[in-house]
Amino acid sequence: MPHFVQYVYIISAAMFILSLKWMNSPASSRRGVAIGSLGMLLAVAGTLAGFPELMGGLSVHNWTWIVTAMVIGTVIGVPIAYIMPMTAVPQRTALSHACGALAAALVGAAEFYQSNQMHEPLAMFKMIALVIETLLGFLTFTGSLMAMGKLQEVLPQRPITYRGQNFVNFTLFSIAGVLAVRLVMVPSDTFLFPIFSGLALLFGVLLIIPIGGADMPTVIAILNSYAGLSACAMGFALGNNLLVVAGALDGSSGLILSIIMCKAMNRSFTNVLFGAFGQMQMKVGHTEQKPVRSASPEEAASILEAAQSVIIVPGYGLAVAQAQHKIRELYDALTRRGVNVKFGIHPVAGRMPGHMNVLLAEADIPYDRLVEMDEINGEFPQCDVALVIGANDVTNPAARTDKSSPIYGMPILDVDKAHTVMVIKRSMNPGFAGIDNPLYYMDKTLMLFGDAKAFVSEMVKELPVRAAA
Amino acid sequence: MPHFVQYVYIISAAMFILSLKWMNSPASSRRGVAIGSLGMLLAVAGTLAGFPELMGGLSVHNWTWIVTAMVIGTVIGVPIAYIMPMTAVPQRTALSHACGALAAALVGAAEFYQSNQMHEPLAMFKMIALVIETLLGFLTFTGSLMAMGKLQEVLPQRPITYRGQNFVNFTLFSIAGVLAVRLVMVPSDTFLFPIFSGLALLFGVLLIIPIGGADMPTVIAILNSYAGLSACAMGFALGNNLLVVAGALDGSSGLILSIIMCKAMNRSFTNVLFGAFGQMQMKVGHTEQKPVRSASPEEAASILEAAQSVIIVPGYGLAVAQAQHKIRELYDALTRRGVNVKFGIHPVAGRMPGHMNVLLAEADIPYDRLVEMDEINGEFPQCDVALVIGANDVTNPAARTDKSSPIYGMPILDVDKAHTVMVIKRSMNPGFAGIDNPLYYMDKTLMLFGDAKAFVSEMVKELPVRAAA
Amino acid sequence: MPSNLEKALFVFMLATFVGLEIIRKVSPLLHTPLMSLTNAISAISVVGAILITGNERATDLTKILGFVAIVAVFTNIVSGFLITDRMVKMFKKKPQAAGAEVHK
Amino acid sequence: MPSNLEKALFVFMLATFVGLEIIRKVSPLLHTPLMSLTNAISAISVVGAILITGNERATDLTKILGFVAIVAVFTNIVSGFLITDRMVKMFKKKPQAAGAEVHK
Ligand SMILES: NC(=O)c1ccc[n+]([C@@H]2O[C@H](COP(=O)([O-])OP(=O)(O)OC[C@H]3O[C@@H](n4cnc5c(N)ncnc54)[C@H](OP(=O)(O)O)[C@@H]3O)[C@@H](O)[C@H]2O)c1
Ligand SMILES: NC(=O)c1ccc[n+]([C@@H]2O[C@H](COP(=O)([O-])OP(=O)(O)OC[C@H]3O[C@@H](n4cnc5c(N)ncnc54)[C@H](OP(=O)(O)O)[C@@H]3O)[C@@H](O)[C@H]2O)c1
Repeated sequence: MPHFVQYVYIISAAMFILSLKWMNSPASSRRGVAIGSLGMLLAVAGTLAGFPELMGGLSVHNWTWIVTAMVIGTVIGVPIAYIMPMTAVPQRTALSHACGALAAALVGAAEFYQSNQMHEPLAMFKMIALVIETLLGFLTFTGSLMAMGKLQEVLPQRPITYRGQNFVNFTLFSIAGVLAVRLVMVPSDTFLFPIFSGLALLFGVLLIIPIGGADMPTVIAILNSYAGLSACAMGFALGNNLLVVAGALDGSSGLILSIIMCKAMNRSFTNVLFGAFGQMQMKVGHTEQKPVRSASPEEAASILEAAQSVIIVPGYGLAVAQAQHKIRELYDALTRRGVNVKFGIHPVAGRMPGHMNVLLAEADIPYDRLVEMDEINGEFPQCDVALVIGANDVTNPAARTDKSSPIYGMPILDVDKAHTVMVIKRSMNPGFAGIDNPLYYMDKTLMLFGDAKAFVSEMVKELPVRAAA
Repeated sequence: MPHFVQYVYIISAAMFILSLKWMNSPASSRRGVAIGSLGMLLAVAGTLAGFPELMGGLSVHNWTWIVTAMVIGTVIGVPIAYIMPMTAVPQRTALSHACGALAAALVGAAEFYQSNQMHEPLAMFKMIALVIETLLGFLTFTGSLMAMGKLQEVLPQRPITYRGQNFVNFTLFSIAGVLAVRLVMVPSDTFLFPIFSGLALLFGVLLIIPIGGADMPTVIAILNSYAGLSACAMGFALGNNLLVVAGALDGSSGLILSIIMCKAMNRSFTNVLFGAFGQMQMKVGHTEQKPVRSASPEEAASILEAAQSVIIVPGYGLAVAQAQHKIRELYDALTRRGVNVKFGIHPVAGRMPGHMNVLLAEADIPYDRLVEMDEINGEFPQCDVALVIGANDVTNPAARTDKSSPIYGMPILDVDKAHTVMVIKRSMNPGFAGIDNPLYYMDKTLMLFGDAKAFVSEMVKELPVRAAA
Repeated sequence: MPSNLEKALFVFMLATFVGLEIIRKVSPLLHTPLMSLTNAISAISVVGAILITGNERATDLTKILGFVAIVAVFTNIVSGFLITDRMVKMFKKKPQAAGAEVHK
Repeated sequence: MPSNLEKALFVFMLATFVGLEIIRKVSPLLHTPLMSLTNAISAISVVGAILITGNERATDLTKILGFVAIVAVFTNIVSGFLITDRMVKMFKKKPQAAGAEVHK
């Protein structure tokens, strides 16, 4: 009998790899998504059709359960995909990690109980895989929910720390470890399993509590890795290579994204996870009032109009204000006047890697205008106006010069090298890192106070469409 | 019982991958070679130590045979590695493909006979793998020997074609195919095996005969792929993943190198393999004598001395003349005088990908002076002197302009855009493609007739070391 | 012959290499859609959920756990691929005037 | 459970992806040493040669074929790694005057 499912799985795995490979450029990315979903379709159809082969001759039972679950999943999934605004992408990502991890954990639990009830012996290797799968799954489930809550601001953003926190965490972790070993040795001790699962769930919460809300993006990438690894562990337990491959791809993606973020913030993993660095400590210090120059939308618009080249630097404030469509109008108005407009994108601008790109692309700004930090930094000295919209930390020159600054060493966008700098923000309040920005007190800097969306639309009004030639 | 050999194999495979990965820059390449050899050592030691585990409890026999063979291999291998001059690298590569492929084929044959003599049934899947292994192995063996003969010029360089060649090849191929199918169906027909092997050996010869000597580098890369695939097939037959991985790495490397070469020559695979394009057809045509300007070593040296920037373009003639050390002296003399000297390296200059780089590196020229085609082409218009040493086709402007030229469309080094062009070669004879080079008749071109090594050393004599400040 | 664990480890090692190489080359423009795409792909654990739920001898507990798992993971599949497509569709080289026809 | 063929195909598929990704990134400076390095690595078929020669029940024919195979492939291993090392050793960023001491 030819094992047709296995060939389907090989093809699916290759499709998943191609799918990610084609994300290397926007031009091929739609193809990437298409082949990824085709791979998924094949895998699901192949599993259903090849069930007898996979299960040693048994045919699929409980069709109703399976099909109903699929229908419900679809009914939930479609609206999420279409209704979710682009600014809520970080939350959605956290939510879907939670779903994926929960599924992995539940499958692990189901396998564990099923084998025990059928009195099938659980090989040690399989039991190790099951324990890892359940641990990572449950932990990632609650961890991701916490991260989502912090991002959505239903949970307090600030890091919660208390005396003895490390001791509590360590004790719980040791207990979970002992239970895990015992379960691997004596899988028939089923009563231990709920305790173990409960500890894993609790652990997810405890791990996230001491991390500040603004560090959630890095946490999400790390949880992404965990979710991938738990799918991988399921692959080990079931002897299914397709799951191993997909899990490893997911795991390495989360790892690389979190490394990129940490590098771009000049911080280490440990610092993110245990640093509890954030809003609180910094807000002292620079409270003396230094003079700044500010300007009105009319003045700002006329400066922009007179410029030959403008680099717009967007930041988290753009997402908060949902200003991307207004910025598109500004871009159009300036381009029509022959101004060369580019966007300088910092790797951690916003609250997620690639956040700014998605928002600006949503507003139909051509992606070849979105220039990465390393490339654009050489252009600031020749640039007439750098227009900073809702960005703060990623433009802070203290990162280059001030060794005592908490962001010292973080690579930044060199907006301070432009001839004129204009900054749109609502107040003199600091950004995520909670520190003051010397940029604002420079002679060449004009502060444009106001909500990003409102301010930009005022400026656009000053730049009316003139009759095209 | 822990299957320790299997873990050794996993580690070896990872080491092989890292080894190739670290070839991405000269700085890490020595580390790459080191970890690759460590991986090999581990695999060999692991196989010997873990023999009982791999062979279901049997311990290693015939130690004398194995150890003697290893000693002989080492005794042959060491001198080859140290005595072989760098200019003979293409031949050595061909020879080692021959060795590797022969080994794969012999192991395949041995397995086939062994199983038959022991009356062990050969599973169809295993038999298919064995047939592919032997076919590719024997074919690559004779093919690589032929390629080596052509490179070493012991065999005629020109393509040998005869009427009905395709028919003969096709018939032989069909017979081999039928035998292969029969062997897979009825492995006990041992008398067919020698016939099948003989056909494979013959086939390697017949495939290479119609290909010109100068196309051998591409052929070698393709044979590299085949050798890899035959090691892969051995991995399938033995159920050994390490062999599958190493073979796949080798196979993809050969594939990519041959694609790079074909692209850089603007030719297709089919054209290389069946084109029989080469010296013969072209040599007609441009026989009328057009005037060229030539110069003496003294004149050339004074022009170089007066230049601010010089780009040296080396080609196959450098390898023939072994002029790399003299070129190093020229480089030193000019650099000392403040001339900015770079090297423009065409991807298929010479007779092997990367050929020029190895030769120039041998002469201790720093590798950051060796610039790839795409990068250097922008610099020719600002360059005072382009000095072409033993290169021809890769500088032929007809590839850009003359649609009727056989090399039309091949990307070239734009030496004709430099202010002055000087070309060192022995005569007005054409290069590998057998066509005339309009570059030589341009007003700004000076021909420097002579052997590359002799001519360059004359020039160096004109540039004596002056007392340094 | 290597055991299942060893074979899976081999596959894991290779897949991790593939993942690291490929993800490193993903355009930074697309890091946000990349996250939702890998998320959708790792919902391949639906295979495990189907196998456990569809088993003839599945206990009620197994069926319930499997049911929830399939719902959760199918939500991810559907919303993950759709939202990724929605995102990457937005990346355009030349902006098109809304509603204008495209001529070449 | 997948058969050996299917498992080997899976590994082959992954290894080919790894190979294509990694080789494409090899510096063009090093294409010549790359060829000799991959050649040395594919001499891993020595494993097969050892297994067949060292078998207790190996016939004389097997022993002879295996012997020749080991000689051939060991030549490749030894000369391949050594010559590659000889080549890559030559690639230096800063030239050193022969015989001169290096000061910093
Ligand atoms: N992207 C990632 O993956 C990631 C991950 C983890 C951490 N981070 C961190 O997040 C920070 C991102 O830097 P960033 O420069 O983009 O943002 P930021 O430093 O957090 O600053 C955002 C600024 O936008 C302004 N703002 C907020 N709402 C606004 C509105 N409606 N209109 C106008 N302005 C508004 C705020 O000033 P006002 O309150 O005065 O308006 C604030 O100073 C970095 O420190 C980075 O390390 C990013
Ligand atoms: N590198 C690869 O991987 C590869 C693979 C396949 C094919 N090829 C082909 O090989 C060619 C390489 O181009 P190329 O420009 O390097 O070489 P070429 O076009 O073959 O020209 C070499 C020139 O060197 C001169 N020469 C030979 N011996 C010399 C000596 N001792 N001193 C001085 N000059 C000498 C010859 O002219 P005289 O006889 O007048 O001296 C000849 O014109 C291309 O056509 C390419 O397609 C390369």
